[in-house]
Amino acid sequence: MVFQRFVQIGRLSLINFGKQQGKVVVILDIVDKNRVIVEGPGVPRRVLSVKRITLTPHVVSIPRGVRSGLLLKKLEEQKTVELFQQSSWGKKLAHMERRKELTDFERFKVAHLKRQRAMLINKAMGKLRAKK
Amino acid sequence: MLHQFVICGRKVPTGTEATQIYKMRIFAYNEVQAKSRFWYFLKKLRKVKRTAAEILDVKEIKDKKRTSARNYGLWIRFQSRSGVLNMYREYRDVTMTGAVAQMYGEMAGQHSARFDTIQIVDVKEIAAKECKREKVTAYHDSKLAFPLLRGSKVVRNNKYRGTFSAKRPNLF
Amino acid sequence: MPARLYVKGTFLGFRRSLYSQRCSTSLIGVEGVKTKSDARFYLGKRVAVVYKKSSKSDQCGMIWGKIVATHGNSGVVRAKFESNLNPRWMGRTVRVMMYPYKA
Amino acid sequence: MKIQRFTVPRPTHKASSTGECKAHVRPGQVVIILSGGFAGKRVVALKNLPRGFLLVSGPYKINGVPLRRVPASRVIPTSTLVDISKIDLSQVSDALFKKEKKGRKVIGKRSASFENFCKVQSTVDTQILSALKDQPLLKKYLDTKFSLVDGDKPHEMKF
Repeated sequence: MVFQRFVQIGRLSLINFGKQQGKVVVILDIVDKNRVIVEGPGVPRRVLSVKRITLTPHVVSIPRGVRSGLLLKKLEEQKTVELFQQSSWGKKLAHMERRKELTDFERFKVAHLKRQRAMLINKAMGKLRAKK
Repeated sequence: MLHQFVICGRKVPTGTEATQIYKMRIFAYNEVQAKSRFWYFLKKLRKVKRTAAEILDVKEIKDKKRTSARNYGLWIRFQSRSGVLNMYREYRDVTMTGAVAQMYGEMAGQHSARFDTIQIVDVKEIAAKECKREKVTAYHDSKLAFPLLRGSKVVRNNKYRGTFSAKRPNLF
Repeated sequence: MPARLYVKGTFLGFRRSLYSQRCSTSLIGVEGVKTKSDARFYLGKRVAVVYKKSSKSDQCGMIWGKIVATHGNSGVVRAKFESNLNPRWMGRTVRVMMYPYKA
Repeated sequence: MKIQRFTVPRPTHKASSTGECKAHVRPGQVVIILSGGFAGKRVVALKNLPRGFLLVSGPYKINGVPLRRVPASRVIPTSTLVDISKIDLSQVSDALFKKEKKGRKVIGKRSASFENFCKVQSTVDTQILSALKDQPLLKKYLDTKFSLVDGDKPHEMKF
């Protein structure tokens, strides 16, 4: 199959433009080929252009145009949002978000830990080279 | 942006007899245009002219922030180059003004129709069953799924633009 | 390696129309700044242009200036200097300082 | 037409010269000095002085920055805090930094004001160092200079 991800009811997608950029939403209804109705944690229900979303491989099975309460229940049952957050894509997004929030002292700690890790690796490598 | 107005007008009373009040729903881009369209239609429908009449009230009907897709049927009378045509068109949109705006856009695209050559006879929200146009009924299937063909450029924040990219763009 | 406390910017040219240019205002493209909202951080910041006095001697001079406004929507900023920049420096790196810093 | 020479105004402190400048630095806050001899140094800000100045101290033993006045606009306040509530900064004021009248300098003999300065410096620093006792990483942090690295965007960075 050429395409694996579709604009469909229940498709989990990511907003990639605007104030709510980076937020995960579920497609609830399709208005036409350019617009969908989405809702998600931190995003009240709204109409959105498909040019502003990126589709993820995850789908939650919900009836068409479901109300918010049932949507939350279904999301919790099927854990689709957690599934996405555990995926490498989700983890990478969370990682980048966290890195952006680092303060100066935290950046220093990260560099400090990286140096320590590099020292340990080099020491281990040294031993291996010595053995050869 | 298109707006929906409800305009009331009447003939200026000369004697003591009661005057008839006319009310119309007009789609226009601003209030001035709405009033002018009101007189344009009223003159055609009744023996009332702007010079001997007055506008009683202009009220804009604000669309509530709707978040569910609806189907709209539009009956219009279109003055094309070769004659007058009555048309029935259908659109899927979230608000009525949105559907009417889609109509004006589509008429301009397909028939190079100007705003003033189109007279809206009626606009109604119609149930999914009554929809006739395939363009609209295609979206009624709840199992509908279509891929995103990235011919439509993905909108990204200007901050992430660059001249070069290390990896191929994500096209779906 | 000495600590770099300035942001690298490039001297893009002068503020101009098609047929005339105003050499009193230079346009600076700050590295990593691509939108007008990001460029607002740099308003008021001091800018320094380091140049070699002559090709023979290693002596270098410095012209100080200040970023006075954003320019357009893609993150370019306008700067005014104590003395106008030499047009031959177009494309060269200028140093956009991080002060005066407003928290 | 005489081209009006653009004069880069000296950093004016009119707004803050009247009284205590708005306390935008909390005592014990680590700040990064942006210009001057100690540019890039991370120091501990102790007090807001009038006319928009901050009183900072390295502490001297860690990064060689003595008790010093730094303009608040030439400093990046970071969100790291050193607990110096118990410190007493009574002797420290603008007077401490007043220069001696230009008398003949006697080689090898420290002037009285410099002597007093060193005394105040050591008392303040020992109190700061005692606060840093159990935080070796914070001490190392104060020891390393701040620097922008390629790809850093200060307009997006949090401090």
